[in-house]
Amino acid sequence: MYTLIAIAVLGVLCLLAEIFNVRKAIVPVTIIGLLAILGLTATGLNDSADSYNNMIVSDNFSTPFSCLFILLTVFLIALTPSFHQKEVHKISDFVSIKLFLLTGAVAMVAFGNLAMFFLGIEILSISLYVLAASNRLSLKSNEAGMKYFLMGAFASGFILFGIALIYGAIGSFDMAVIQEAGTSADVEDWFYIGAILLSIGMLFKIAAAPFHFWAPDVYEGSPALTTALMSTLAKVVAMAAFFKLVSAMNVNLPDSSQTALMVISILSMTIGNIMALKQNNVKRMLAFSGISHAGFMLMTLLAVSTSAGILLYYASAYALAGIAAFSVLLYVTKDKDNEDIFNFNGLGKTNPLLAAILTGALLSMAGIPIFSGFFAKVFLFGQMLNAGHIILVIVAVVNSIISVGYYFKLILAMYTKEATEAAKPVPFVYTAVATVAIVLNIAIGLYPSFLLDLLV
Amino acid sequence: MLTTVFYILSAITLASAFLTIFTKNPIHSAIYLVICFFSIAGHYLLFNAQFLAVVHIIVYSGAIMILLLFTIMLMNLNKEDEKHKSGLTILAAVASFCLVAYVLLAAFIKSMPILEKGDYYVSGEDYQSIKVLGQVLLDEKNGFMIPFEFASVLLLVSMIGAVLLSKKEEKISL
Amino acid sequence: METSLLLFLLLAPFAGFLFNVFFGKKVSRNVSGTIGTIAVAISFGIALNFFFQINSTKKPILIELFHWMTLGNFNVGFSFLLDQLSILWLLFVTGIGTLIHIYSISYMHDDENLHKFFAYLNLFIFFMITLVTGSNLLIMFIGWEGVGLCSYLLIGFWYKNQEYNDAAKKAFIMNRIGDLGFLIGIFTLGYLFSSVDFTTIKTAVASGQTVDLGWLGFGTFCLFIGASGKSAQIPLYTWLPDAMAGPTPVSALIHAATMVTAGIFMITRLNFLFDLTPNIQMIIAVIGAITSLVAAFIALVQNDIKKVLAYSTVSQLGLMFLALGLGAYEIAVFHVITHAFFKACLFLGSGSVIHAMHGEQDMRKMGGLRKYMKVTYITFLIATLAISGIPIFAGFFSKDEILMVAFHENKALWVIASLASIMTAFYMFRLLYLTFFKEFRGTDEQRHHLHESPSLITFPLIVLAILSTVGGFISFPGHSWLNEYLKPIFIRAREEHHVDTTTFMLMGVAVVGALIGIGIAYSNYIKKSQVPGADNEITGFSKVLYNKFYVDEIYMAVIVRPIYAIASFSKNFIETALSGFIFGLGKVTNMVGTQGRVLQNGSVGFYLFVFVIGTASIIAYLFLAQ
Amino acid sequence: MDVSFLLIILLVGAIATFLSGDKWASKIALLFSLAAFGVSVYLLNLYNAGQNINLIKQWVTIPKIYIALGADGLTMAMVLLTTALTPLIIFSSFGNSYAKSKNFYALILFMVFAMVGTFLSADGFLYYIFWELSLIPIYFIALIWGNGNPQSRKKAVVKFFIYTFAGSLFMLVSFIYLYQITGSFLLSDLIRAQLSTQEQFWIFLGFFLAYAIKIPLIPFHTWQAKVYQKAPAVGTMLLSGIMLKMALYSIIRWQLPLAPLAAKEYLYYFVGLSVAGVIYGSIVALKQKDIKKLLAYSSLAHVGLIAAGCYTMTLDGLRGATLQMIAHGFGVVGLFFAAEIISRRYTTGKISEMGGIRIQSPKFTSMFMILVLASVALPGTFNFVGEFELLYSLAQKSVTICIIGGTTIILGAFYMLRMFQKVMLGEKNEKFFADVNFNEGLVMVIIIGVLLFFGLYPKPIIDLITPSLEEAIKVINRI
Amino acid sequence: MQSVLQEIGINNYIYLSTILFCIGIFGVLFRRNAIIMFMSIEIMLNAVNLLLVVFSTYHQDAAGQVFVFFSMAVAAAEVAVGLAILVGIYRNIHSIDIDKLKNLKG
Repeated sequence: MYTLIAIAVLGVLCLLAEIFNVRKAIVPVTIIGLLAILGLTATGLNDSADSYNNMIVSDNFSTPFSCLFILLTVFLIALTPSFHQKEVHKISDFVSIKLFLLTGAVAMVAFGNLAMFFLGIEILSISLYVLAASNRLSLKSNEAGMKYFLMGAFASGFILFGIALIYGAIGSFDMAVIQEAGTSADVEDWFYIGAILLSIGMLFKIAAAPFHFWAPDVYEGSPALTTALMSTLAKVVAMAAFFKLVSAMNVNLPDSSQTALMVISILSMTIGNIMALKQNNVKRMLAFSGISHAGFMLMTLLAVSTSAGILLYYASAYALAGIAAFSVLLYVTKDKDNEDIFNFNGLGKTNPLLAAILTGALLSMAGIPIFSGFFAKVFLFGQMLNAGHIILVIVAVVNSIISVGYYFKLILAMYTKEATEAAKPVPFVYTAVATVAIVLNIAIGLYPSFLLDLLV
Repeated sequence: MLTTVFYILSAITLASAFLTIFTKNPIHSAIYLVICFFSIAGHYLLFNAQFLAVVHIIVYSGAIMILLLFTIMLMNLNKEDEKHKSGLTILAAVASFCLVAYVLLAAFIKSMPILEKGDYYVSGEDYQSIKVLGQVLLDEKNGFMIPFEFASVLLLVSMIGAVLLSKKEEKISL
Repeated sequence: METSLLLFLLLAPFAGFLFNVFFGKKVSRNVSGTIGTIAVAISFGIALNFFFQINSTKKPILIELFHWMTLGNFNVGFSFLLDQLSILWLLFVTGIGTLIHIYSISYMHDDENLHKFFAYLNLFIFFMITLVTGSNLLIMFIGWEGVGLCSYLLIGFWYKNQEYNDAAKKAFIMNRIGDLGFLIGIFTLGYLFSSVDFTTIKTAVASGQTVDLGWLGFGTFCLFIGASGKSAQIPLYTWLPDAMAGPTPVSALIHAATMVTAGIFMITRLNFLFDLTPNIQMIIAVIGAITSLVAAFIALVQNDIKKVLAYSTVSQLGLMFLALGLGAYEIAVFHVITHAFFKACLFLGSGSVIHAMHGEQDMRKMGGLRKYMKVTYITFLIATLAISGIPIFAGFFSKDEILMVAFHENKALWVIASLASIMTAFYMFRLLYLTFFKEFRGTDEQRHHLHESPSLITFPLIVLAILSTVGGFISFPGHSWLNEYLKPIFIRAREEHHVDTTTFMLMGVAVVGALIGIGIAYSNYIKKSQVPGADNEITGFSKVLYNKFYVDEIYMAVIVRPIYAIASFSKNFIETALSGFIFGLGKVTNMVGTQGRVLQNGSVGFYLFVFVIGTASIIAYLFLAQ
Repeated sequence: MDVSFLLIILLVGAIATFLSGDKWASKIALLFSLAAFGVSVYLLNLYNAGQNINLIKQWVTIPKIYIALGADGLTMAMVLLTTALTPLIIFSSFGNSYAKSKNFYALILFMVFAMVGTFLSADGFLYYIFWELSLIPIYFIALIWGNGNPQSRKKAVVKFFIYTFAGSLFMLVSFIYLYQITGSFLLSDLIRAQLSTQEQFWIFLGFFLAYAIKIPLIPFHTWQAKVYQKAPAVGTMLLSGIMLKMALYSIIRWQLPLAPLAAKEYLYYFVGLSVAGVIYGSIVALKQKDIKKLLAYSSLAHVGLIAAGCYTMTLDGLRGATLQMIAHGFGVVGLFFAAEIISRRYTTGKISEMGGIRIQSPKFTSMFMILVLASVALPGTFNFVGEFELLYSLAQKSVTICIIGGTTIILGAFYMLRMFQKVMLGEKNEKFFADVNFNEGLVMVIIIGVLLFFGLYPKPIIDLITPSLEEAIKVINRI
Repeated sequence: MQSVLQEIGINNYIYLSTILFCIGIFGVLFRRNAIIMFMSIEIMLNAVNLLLVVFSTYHQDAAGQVFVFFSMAVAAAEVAVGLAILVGIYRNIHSIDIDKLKNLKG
């Protein structure tokens, strides 16, 4: 609860700073503030006080995820000033929107009531619509914003419809009540329909097939930093919220929903990977890669009772790798009007450090040890085998193989092609963020217990 | 009597909704939509939810629709300039409409318990007067105080967003 | 003492090899050759020493150096066995080896790689000693392959000529085919007896250990394949004539006197096993007989002096195998020894001729050489008489014994062997007449250079000629020293055929046969002064013979070409297909990716359409399908 | 001191090399590789003295993963092979100059680190990590410093990476499946899993895919020839000399003990497949026009035989396999180095453009000849000892298979001598061919020395590995 | 008033709002004019609002109606942002036909 308030206050402060013309202080102060909030949240790790009509619950699940979100936001905000160098007058807006987005994100994992969830997801979505369209002189950005908005609002309709049906069946928006009512046998049948419609809305948000179509277009059109945000923070948030919802409703869902989930998971992985193979635009490629990772993360939903830790681990691994990759991408595509692969040509020579970091990030996503992406996949596969989904694991393995294809395309470009232009100076923050992210990624790879044990 | 009113209102609602979509001229669409909103408010009134109905009319017909109309006027969109749609689009739209309506309705019909009049739960308490609503909405301990405040963040974001999206570029840009 | 002597015996040639490899180029030519010769001579001396020792003690000497390999449930030591058989072999290997080394000093004097030649020769002697003295099949195999290697190196000694290299390669690979058989044989024996040690196996057999005779037969058959590879029997004999590409001393040493007898050595070594498997013995005898006949046929029409000798070697080896197959091991050994003498003499003599002719090997261009090369002629004549089976000379006794045994055991084989003997007499005298009689048929320039070879060449010839004359007396019918000497090697005593009228009758038949052969040769080449025509004039059956029954061509067409064809097919099609399949998986995926991009068409309407359809199907599946 | 020290040395070496700068990188790498060799010899002494050199530490609590490093005789043999070859390989590269050599040598040491880790791991998970980790350096080594047209090189290397990666993922699934049953990744725990033959079969298959691609066995070998050809000599040596031994070692260490029932049930299929590779590799080698490709296919044939020996699950088979791994490791490194020496002078790999080298460089010819002979398993060379035991083990299972596998000694001689003849013999080549210099000669002489010495006296190695192999057989035969 | 629901039956209301929701979907799919699509989405949201009120009555619980307020706030916020984006697009391409927005694809 305090986390939420503190972040919102920080957001307002940002807006005020603009008014008082202390623009330069915004980002440092925000980062320090966020780190402080991170500390605050982390120390209250297992405090499960649920006051305020159970609107916000901080428990084993929400706190680690909140911490992850805050951390990711720190990275993203740190990247903001360099990215928006030419639009300094908008920085306070960008930063505060991101902060508010973070409140939405935190609400989405800490909600104790569907109202909070709904508001959280809407805050998140609306912030993303704005950020996607924020480069208003660029038609691509406009188009991305528009597409995202239209489809997102459409999906919100489904989510709302689902919530209404759940309410109709249970008579309350409170998660505790819902969970309890769910376990009793006589619940109105439309609860299931509501839960499924809600799930469909969430599947859209995490960009799982066949609700994924928006992702590549929007990722490609949005300003790169926004893409970074969407592919890391937003995806992870939606996934965590979805996980929480499913774990609350799981008992009630018909068995066949497991099958449906499996099919969706397989579809997402396969479509994401296969489509990514032939992409030239790196952002677009990462969008498809994100779709496939959504498919992987969806697998955790097949064993909700035991896999919260694995989801956290997977999400952290994926998001940290994503942050590292996007930091490099931001540097490479700076002042470029596209993000095609050839921009990365020769990066291995012109900037070996960043090239190495990007390689590491991609290897992590591909699931190669010692990067945490590998451990995430292993733990996930283990969980799935335990639950008896061998076919799913096989498909996932095949997909991991396919994914190497396109991740390595980028690596090849960096190391085997000649650079087309001289090296540009690298903004310090890009290097710093990329390094920290990849180091964290490796660190959680070397000490997986640190995250895994949090949620057990 | 009530049933008749319900059917009339429902017919208006659905018809105006359809007309909103089928009318070529955006202005006309907007007007049909307003009618639709009013009919929905009528439904609310049927349930005796006057406050909600009023708010509904103020927000939708008053704010949202005006905003839409304003935009239409601003952009001078009151022409019927939409290109002729391809048959495929129409087919797809119709098909998916039929499909989704069929599936949802079938699912509801299949899963819906047949409720007799006596099956409805009646508490007899007041649950939708302004007073009660206010309490539920703004009570800190047992109400929706937090979401209510959180909604302010939502509105703030949309405000900043709208501003950000229409802010003039400073000279240095590009 | 014995150990160090043995090590000297073994390592002296090896030291010679090392010296010539590392310092041969730096010292003068004569030093290099002398050192090589001395190294072998030392071995010969030690072998003599051992010979006398064993003659008095009658006890085999077993020396284990160290533990070498571990196989399944038994160990294989790096150990050596000096018994009657191995010492006998040692004697003539190192003895003839020494002579040929001496010969080579002069013969190879002008070659730029003289030191290498001696290095290889020494190495060969080293491996041959290993082969002969090894106390188990694996050590023998080291020597076995080692001599094969040296043979390869020496055949291809003039490595600039790729044809010679082809011949060397052919020899090595053909030998390897036999070696595979040998290996499998070793495996089988190891499996059956849990040992590959000669003494152990012999003890096991002697003590009547029951073995699966079927498997034993398989094992001995495999060993025979090994032997037939090394000793040039059908079907693996074709490499030997080609091996004449090497320098002549090599042909004499390796491809006549020593290496090619390794197969006979091995079978004699394991005589107690072959005795248990009469079927295999029968096969050996038949193969030996046929080989001797076929080779003799081919030799009839060859014009290359060394080729004739090579086929004659094959033919003689066939006779030895015939003896082996009939269980007359000591007779085979006897013939090995006499053959070593006269065939070495013949080869060295032909080398002397070639030396004089400056490398010309075609008999059609020789003739009348006896006028120019007296010593060579006389020694050559003696050796030819020996090989033809004229009494007193060594070949007579050994060959006669083989024929005798054949007569007793199997008349058909006797007929074949006799036929081969008659032909031998014919083609050897044909060779003699064409080379040394009548007028010289070469160019004037060659005639101008004709001369007797230097004494370093003639000395070995003389020694060998003497041995070819008197060598037969080591196993005089009725009073065979050799048979007595070799007794301990065998388990089963062979029934001796007493010297009776049949014996004399057979001797007479053999001699008459030889004389008939000589007579035909005389009438053709002296009386009628025939000279074989040019290659393209040969017709009919002679052409088939001249082309060696087209065996090389058949092998080429039936084995080598198909292998190449399969190789090409594998490389061009299977590899491509396999690689293409794996690559195709990637390609298909990529193609799906390319096609999939069409779906991502940028239209919100389409995206939402899929969204709705997806929703509808999920709900329909979950709520309506059940 | 335990085995982790060796890993630390190599890792520190990799980092030190990376930091040292291009000028000194090669020397520092050599130094560290020699140090690693020294350490492994020291560890061998400790092991022989019966000291405990194993390390086991909990790493991840849930799932239970240990940092478990252990060495028995077999492992020690492989580790020694690796650490002995590494200085040779590094030293052999002194004749070439590589751009960014600090990265190059650091990657080599890192790869060796991973490979040694693979040999030492006693925990399946750790093992897998090292296994995968070794793949990344070689990928970059081949990609960045390789020869030939970058486009085709890229294609080959990427194919190699994806292919091997794909295979090992299936092994990972097998491991995870086993973990679900036993609750631990420790080898000692995994072998206690009670599995039906059917389950074992799938697990076996998972491992098999990983190993068959890495070794490689037919028909999974298609990546090999191209990569060997395109990779820099050092990369090829690492790949053929050590990396594929990793997979063969894993068969003995992991695959057979974990799925013995399946291995026995389907013994003839796997032995047969391996032996088929012997013939196939030999035959395809006959027609190769590029010397490195020819050697690649010859390697395919040899490792096919080794794998066949492993799959017979007899003591002879395993021992022969281990001996042959070591022999082949040295031999193939020597051969590839010889090929590299030729291509340093001729800048081509095409056999047709060579010939007549013997006249110009007798020393090199002799060395090359000995290596060729070792490769065709001439008795007296180390390769013979291994090949003999392998064939003997095959004969125990089936004489037919043994004969088929034995054709390697014929076909091997066929293509190797054919190659030797075309490359080295014949008339003098117009192009100048300098004889080996000291550095090159030293490497060759060491390799030849090892091959000859152990060919005559393999006892130390046999004594080292036999107890471990007997133990392995016992484990395999537990059910 | 409970009697309304009893009189008409909750089923009919659910059907009504479902159909209305579907009309909204249909509108989004059918039209390419962004503003009309907005309106269609508003129809969808309104359908849900109606449903919420129905359930609120059904359960005799105020929470449903309170939720409608939030829903309205969300709708308003969405429209505000959506229109801002729309205006931006209109400035760029002078059209609000979303079929003209096909630069991002593939």
